[in-house]
Amino acid sequence: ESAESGGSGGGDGDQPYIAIVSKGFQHQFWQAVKQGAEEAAAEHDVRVTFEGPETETDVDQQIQMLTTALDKNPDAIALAALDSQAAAPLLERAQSSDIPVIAFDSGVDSDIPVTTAATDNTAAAAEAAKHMAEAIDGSGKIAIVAHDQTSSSGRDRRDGFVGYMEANEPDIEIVDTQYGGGDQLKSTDIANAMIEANPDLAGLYGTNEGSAVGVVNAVKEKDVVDSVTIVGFDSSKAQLDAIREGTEFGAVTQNPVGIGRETVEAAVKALAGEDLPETIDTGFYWYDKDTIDSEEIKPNLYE
Amino acid sequence: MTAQTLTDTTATDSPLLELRGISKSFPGVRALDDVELTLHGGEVLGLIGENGAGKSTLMKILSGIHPPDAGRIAINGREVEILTPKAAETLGVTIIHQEFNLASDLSVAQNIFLGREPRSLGMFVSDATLNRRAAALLERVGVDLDPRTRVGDLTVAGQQMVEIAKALSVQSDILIMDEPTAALNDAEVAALHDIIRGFVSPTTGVIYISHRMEELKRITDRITVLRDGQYVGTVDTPDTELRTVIAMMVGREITAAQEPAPAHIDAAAPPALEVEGLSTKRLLREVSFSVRRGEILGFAGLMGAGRTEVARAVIGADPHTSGTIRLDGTPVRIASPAAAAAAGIGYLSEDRKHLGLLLDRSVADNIALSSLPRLSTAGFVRTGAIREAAHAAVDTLRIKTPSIGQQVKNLSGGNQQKVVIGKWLLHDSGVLIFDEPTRGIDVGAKEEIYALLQSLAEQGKAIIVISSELPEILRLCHRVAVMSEGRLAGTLDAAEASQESIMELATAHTQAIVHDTPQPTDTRDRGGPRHEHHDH
Amino acid sequence: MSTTTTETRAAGPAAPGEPPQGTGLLGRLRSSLQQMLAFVSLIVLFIFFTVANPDFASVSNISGILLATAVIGILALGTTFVIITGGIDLSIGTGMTLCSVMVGVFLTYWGLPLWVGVLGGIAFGALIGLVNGSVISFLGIPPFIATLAMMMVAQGLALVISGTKPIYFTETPGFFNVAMGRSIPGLVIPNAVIIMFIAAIIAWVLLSRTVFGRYTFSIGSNAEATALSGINVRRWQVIVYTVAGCFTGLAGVIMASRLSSAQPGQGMGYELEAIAAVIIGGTSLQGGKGSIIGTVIGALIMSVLTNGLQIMSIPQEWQKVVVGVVILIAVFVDMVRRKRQEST
Amino acid sequence: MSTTTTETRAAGPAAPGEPPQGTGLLGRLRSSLQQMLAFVSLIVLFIFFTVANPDFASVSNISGILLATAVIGILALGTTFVIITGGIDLSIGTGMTLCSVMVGVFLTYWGLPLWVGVLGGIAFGALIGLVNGSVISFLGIPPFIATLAMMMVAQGLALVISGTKPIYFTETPGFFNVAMGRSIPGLVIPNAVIIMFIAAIIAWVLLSRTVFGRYTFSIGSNAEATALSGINVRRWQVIVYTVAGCFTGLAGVIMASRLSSAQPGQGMGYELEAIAAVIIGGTSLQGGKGSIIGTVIGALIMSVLTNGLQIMSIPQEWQKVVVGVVILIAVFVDMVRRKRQEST
Ligand SMILES: Nc1ncnc2c1ncn2[C@@H]1O[C@H](COP(=O)(O)OP(=O)(O)OP(=O)(O)O)[C@@H](O)[C@H]1O
Ligand SMILES: Nc1ncnc2c1ncn2[C@@H]1O[C@H](COP(=O)(O)OP(=O)(O)OP(=O)(O)O)[C@@H](O)[C@H]1O
Ligand SMILES: [Mg+2]
Ligand SMILES: [Mg+2]
Repeated sequence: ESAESGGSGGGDGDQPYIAIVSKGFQHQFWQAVKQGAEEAAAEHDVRVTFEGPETETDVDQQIQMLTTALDKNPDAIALAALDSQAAAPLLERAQSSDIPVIAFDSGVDSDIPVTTAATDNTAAAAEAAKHMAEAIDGSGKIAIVAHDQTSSSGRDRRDGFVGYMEANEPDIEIVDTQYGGGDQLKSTDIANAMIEANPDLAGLYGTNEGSAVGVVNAVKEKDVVDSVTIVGFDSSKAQLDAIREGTEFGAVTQNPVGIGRETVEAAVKALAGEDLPETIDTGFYWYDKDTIDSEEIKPNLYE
Repeated sequence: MTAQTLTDTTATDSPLLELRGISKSFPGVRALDDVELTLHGGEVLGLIGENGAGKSTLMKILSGIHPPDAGRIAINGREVEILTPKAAETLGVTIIHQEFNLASDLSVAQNIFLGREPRSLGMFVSDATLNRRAAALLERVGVDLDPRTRVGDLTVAGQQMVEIAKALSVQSDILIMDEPTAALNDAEVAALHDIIRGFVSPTTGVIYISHRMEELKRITDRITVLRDGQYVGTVDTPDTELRTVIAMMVGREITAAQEPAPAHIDAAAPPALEVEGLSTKRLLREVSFSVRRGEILGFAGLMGAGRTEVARAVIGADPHTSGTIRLDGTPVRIASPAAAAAAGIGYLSEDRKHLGLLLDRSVADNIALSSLPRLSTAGFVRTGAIREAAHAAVDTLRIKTPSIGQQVKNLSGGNQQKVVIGKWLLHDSGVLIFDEPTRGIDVGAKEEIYALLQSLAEQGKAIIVISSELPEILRLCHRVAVMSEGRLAGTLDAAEASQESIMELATAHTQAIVHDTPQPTDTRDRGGPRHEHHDH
Repeated sequence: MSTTTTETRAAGPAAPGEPPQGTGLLGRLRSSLQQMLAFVSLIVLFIFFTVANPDFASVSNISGILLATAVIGILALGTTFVIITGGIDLSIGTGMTLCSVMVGVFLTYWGLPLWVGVLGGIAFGALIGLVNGSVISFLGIPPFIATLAMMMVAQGLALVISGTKPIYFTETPGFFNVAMGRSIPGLVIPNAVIIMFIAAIIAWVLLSRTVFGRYTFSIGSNAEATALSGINVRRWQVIVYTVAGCFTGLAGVIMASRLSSAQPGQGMGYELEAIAAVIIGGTSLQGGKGSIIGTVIGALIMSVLTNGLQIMSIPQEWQKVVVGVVILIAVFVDMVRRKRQEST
Repeated sequence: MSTTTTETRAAGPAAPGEPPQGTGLLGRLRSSLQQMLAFVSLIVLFIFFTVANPDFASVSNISGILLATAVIGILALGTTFVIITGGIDLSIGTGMTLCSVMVGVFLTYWGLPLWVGVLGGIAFGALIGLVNGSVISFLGIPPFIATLAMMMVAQGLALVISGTKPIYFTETPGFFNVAMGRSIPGLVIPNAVIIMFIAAIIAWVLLSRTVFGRYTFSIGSNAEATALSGINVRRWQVIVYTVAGCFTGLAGVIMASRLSSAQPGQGMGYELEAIAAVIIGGTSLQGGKGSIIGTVIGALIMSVLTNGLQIMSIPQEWQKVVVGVVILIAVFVDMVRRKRQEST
C-alpha cells in the first residue's frame, strides 16, 4: 500500500530515516541506547526516532508504536521486541514493503530481521550469579528483587541467575523472588521486607538499574552493608557510587551505548546493501570496585 | 399596619422594596413578564399564583440567584443590582428557599451558620460554640431539634425548620419565605406565624408565599397575585374575600371546596391491605390497620408521629421487627420497594427532591419510570407509548412544562410534585400510598387531584393518604388513622372525624409523656440516619 | 394553561443522554446535526495532523488509528454503562488481561474449538462483572474499592493461571484472524474495527432503546428515588456490571488475537484510558448523564492524538505534555459548544 | 449514588468526618473509643502477620512499614480534602515526581540552600494544585479530566526538565537526612515518619477545626447550597486543590530525599494507591464524608498488607490476589462495624 513512497518517506529530504522502537524509554538503560543511536545517526547522516512503551509489559503499546512507525514509511526499522510472536505480522508487513528490520537487545523469533544486535540476558545473569557465589563463598541465602515478572528480560535475568545457582551451587539457597517494577521506592521497600524476613541473608540481587539501586538503599537503611552482598545489573551514578564505596559488590553492564550504535550502523549497512552477520553480540561485562575504572569497562558504563 | 396604595409612595416615604418591570425567560419559558411588586416596612406581603406562575423565580431574582432579563429593583428607594447571594445578604435580603438548600452531611448547627461561622484567629471554628449558639437560636424560634443532628437524618419538616432557623439567624430587613409551611402541620404553622409577627418591625418586611389560603388570610396584610408570569394585582387582605383572590389567580371562578362527601363504601368488602402489629426498631409499636378497595384511608398525626415510617415499613424500604402484611387476605413478605411494586403497592414519597424525582431526567422519563415494563416490548422501550403516557399525564394534571423533554429540575416546585403524582397514576397498582401528595400544589390543582384520587378509589383501588393538612384529610378520607409517638392512637370514621377529635388523639399519647422526658428530641437522638441524600 | 399542550409538542432543549427528541423528521435532522458538532475537537485534530504530516491521512494509518482504538474503545463502551449509574470500574484493564489468558487456556491448554474460546472469553468477562456487581450491590462495598480489589485479583490470577508466561495460540492459527482478518473483501479495515463498531451499535441500542438503558440512567440520576419507584436497583446494578464485563471479555479476545498471544503482565493502566475516553465523551462521573456516541468520539480523540504525535515524531516526553493540554482544550471546547447549544 | 434505599437508612456515619460528637468528657471518650474500632481490620492484620512470622513485629520492621507508608500516606492526606469536596486528583503521582525533579533543579542545578529546596518543592506542589483548582473551578472542567491532563503534563515535564536522567543531590549531602535522619535521639524511626504524622495532625486540624475544613465538607455535601450560603465555592475549591498540592510537594521532597535522587520516570500509579488508602479509610467518592484518621489507617492497612505478605514470601502473583480480597474484607468489616455502632 505504500509502494510509491516506500523508499523516500519520512519527510526531511533525502536523509534516510530509521525508526527505532525499543522496549522502554524512561530508564537509564534505554536512554543510553538512545544516546548511542543518536551519535551513530549523526555520524552517518541519517535521521532516527526513538520510542518505547512505558514498561516492559506493555506489549500492546509497543505493537501500536510499531504500526505507527511503519505508517511513517521509514527506510529501515530497528526493533527490540517485547514479544516476537506478537510482532511477527508487522515484521511481515515490513518485509513486504522492503523495509529492512534490525533486531536489537533481544532476538526476534523470525528470519525477517537482517541481523540481531543483542545481549544474552541469561548468560549475563549467570555471570552475575557466578560472582555472587564467589563473594559469599558458595553458601548462604540469597533473595532476588527483579524488575518484572512477565517480560523476557525480566524472566531471563531471573532464570539465568537461578539456573546457575541450581546447577553449580548446592549450598546456596534462593529464598525469595519479588518484583518491584523497576521502581526504586518499591524495590527499596521490598528489599527491606526481605532483610527483615531473613536476618541471615547473605546476598541480594537486583535485576535492573532501579531494582539494584533499591536493594542498595534498603541495605543502607537496614544497616546490613557488612553482612549482605549485593550484585546488580546495568549502570547508573547511584550504582557506580555504591560499588566504589563498597556497598554493592559489583554488577553486570551491557554496553547500551554500543547497542544503540551497532543497531544504527547495521541499519545503514543494510540500506547500502551490505551483507550483515546473523548476530552481532553486543556483549556484557562484569564490573566491580577493582575494574570499574579500567579501560575495558569504562566505556560500557553510564551515569 | 395599614396598607398603603401604590400611589401614596413618595420619595421621602419610599417603600422597603420595589420591583418594576421584571422579566425573565428560560429556554422555552417566559417565567416573568413585566412583573411589579411593592413591600412596605412593617408588613407581611402574600405572594400567590398557580404552580409555575413565577413566584419562586421572582424571589430568586431578588436573592441574587437569577439575573433578571429586564426591570428595576429598589430597596428603600435606592436602586440596586443583586447579582450574587452574597450581595443579597449584604443588602439585608434573606430567603427561605422552596427547595431546601442544606448540606445534608453537615449538622444542624453547621448548616445554620454555614458561611457565617464565628471564627477565632481568622480561620478556626469551634463546633461547641456553634452548637451552643444554634441551641439558643432554635429555642428562641421554638424548634425542638438537636443542633448536632446530621441534617440528612431529619424529616422533611425538620429540614424546613432548619431552613427557617438559618434564615432567622441572619440580621435582615427583608425576609422571603417561599412556601415555608408546605411540610408543616397546624401547630408548627402557628408557631411560625408567631415568629413572623415577632420579626416584623417598621423597618422590616416579609414576603410570604403559600398555597394555603387560610394562612394567607391569617398572616398577610396584602396579597400580590401572579398569573402565568404576569402581574395581576395586589389586594388588601382584610378587605378581600379569598375567593376573589383565587379568581384573580386562576383567571376564573372556582367552585368552593365541597363538603367531605366520600362515596359509600361496602363495609363488608374484604380489605385489600391489612397490616397487623407492625413494629420497627426505632419508633413503631404494634401498628395495625386495614384499607379496603375503593376506600381512602387518611393518616394524621403530628410531625414525627411515624406516619412516613409506617409507609416505608409497609413497602419494605425500612425493615420491620414484627408484624404481618396481608394483601387481599394472603400474607406477603415484602423486603424491598421493588417487591412492593411487584405486589401492587405504590408509594409516593413526601421528599420529592431526594426520594421522588430524577431531577436531571426529563418529565417523560420520570413519569414512565415505575411503569416501564408495561411500556416496553421484550425489553425494548416503546418511545411512542412513553410519549403518549407523558402527554396524558401532563394534560390531566395540567403540568406546566415547555415540553415532556424538559428536565424536571427546571419545573416549578408544584409542577415537580405533579410529575411524581403522574408517575404513580400511571403505575398500575391496587394499593397506593400517598405521603403528603399535595405538598406545594396550588388551590385549584389540589381540588383536581382530590377528584383524581376519588375516581381512583371508585375504580376499586385502595388508597392511603398521609397528610399534615387536616382539611385535606377531612375532605378526602373515608376513615382517618391517627398516629401518635409511633402508635396508632385510634381510627375515626368520616362521621366522627373533625379537627378537634383528630388533634385529641394525636396529642393523647404525647401529653402523657411530655411532662417527665423531652420525648421528641429523644427519639431523634436514638435513631440512626434517616435517609442519605445526594445533593449533586 | 391549555397552551401547555401545544408547547409540549415542540422539541425543547435536549434532555441528557438519549432524550426523547423531536418527533418530526426536521427535529431529528436538527438534533443529529447538533450531535455531529460533538465531533468538533476530533475534526480539528484530524485536520491539524493531516496538514502537519501527509502520512497521517493515509488509508493505512487511518486503519491503524481505528485498530488502535478498538481495545480501549470496547472497554470504554462497557464502562460507559457503569459510569452512567454513578459507579466506576477499575478492573477492566487487568480483567481484560485475565480474559485473554482464559482464552489462551481454552484454546491452547484445553484445545477447544475457536468459537468456544471466543465466547468463553466474553463469558468469563461477564463472570468478572457479575462478581463486581454482586460485591457492590449485595455487600454494599463502594464501586471504587470493589473494582480496585478485582483489579488486583484479576492481575494476580492472570499471572498465576498463565504461569507468568505469555500463552501463544499455537493450536488455533485461525485465532489471529478474529481481530486482524479482513472479512469484508476490498476493505483494508481489519475485523477488530468492525467488531468495535458493531459493539458500539449494540451498546447504543441497549442504552437508548431498552428498559435496561433507562434504569442505567435513572440509577445514576437518583438511586433512592429509583428504588422507591419499585425498581430492583440492586439487581439492575449487577446486570450493568455484568454487561460491562462482557465488553471487557470482548476486549480481551481482541487483544489476544491481535497479539497472537495472551500477555499476562499487561492491562494495568488501560482502565484509566478507557475511563478518560468515556469522560472526554461527555459522560459524567456523577452519574445520570452520558452517551455511547460520546464515548466513541472520546476514544477516537485519544487515539488520534497519540498516533498523530507519534507520526509527527514529537519526542516522547513532550507527547505527554501535549496530550494533556489537548485533552483539556478538547473538553473545554465541547463544554462551550454544549452550553451555547442549550441557550439557543 | 449506588446505594439503595434499604441500606441508606442504616448506612453512613452519623455526621461528617469528625462529627459533632458528645460534648462531655464521657461523650468524647466514647466517641474516640468508637473511632479506635476503625483500627479493627488493621489490628487483626497485624496480629495475623505477627503470628505468621515473628520478624513482622520487630521494631525495625515496624519502622520499615511506617517508612513505606510515608510517601503514599502524605499523598493520601492531601487527596482526602479533594475527595471530600467530591473531586478527585489523579495528578498526585506524577506531580510528586515533578516536585522531586524541581527540588533537584533547585538544589543541584541552581545550588540553592537546602531549606529553599525543601520549601521550593512544597511550593511547586502548591503551584500544581493551584493550576488544577483553577482549571476545575474557573473553566469548569471535570476534576477527573483536569487532573488526568495534569498527570500527563507533569510526567512529561519531569522528563523534559531532568533530561530523562535522575538528578542526584551531589551539592547538598545533608538532603538525605530530611527524610532518613533520626531527629529524635534514641528513636529508630526516621524523620519521614515523623513528618508524615505531623502532616496528618496539620491535616486533621485543617479539616476539623477550621473554616476551610468546614467548607470542604459542605462543598462536597451540596455545592449549590454552599454557594447559596454566600460562600465563594470556586475560590475555596482552588484553595482545596492548592492545599492538596502542598502535600504532593511534601511527598516529592520525601521521595527525593529517601532515594537521594529525583527519579523522573517514577510516580505513575501512586495516585491510585493514595486514592485507595483514602477510600479504604471511609471517605466517600461522592463527597461530603471523610476523615483524616481514616486515611491514615487506610494507608497503614495498605502498607501492613504489602509488607506482611512480602515478609511471608508469598509469591507475588498470589500477593495481588490476597491484597485484593483482604481490602474487600477490611472495608466490609468496617462497614458492618459502623452499622452496628449506629443501631445501638
Ligand atoms: N432554571 C429554570 N429553567 C427553565 N425553566 C425554569 C427554571 N426555573 C423556573 N422555570 C420555569 O419558570 C416558570 C416559573 O417557575 P417558578 O418556580 O417561579 O413557579 P412558582 O410560581 O414558584 O410555582 P410553584 O407554586 O409550583 O412553586 C415555570 O414554568 C418553570 O418551569
Ligand atoms: N433515621 C432516623 N434518624 C433519627 N430519627 C428518625 C429517623 N427516622 C425517623 N426519625 C424520627 O422518627 C420520627 C418519625 O418519623 P416519620 O417521618 O415517620 O414521621 P411523620 O409522622 O411522617 O412526620 P413528618 O413527616 O411530618 O415529619 C420522627 O421524630 C423522625 O424525626
Ligand atoms: Mg415555587
Ligand atoms: Mg412524614
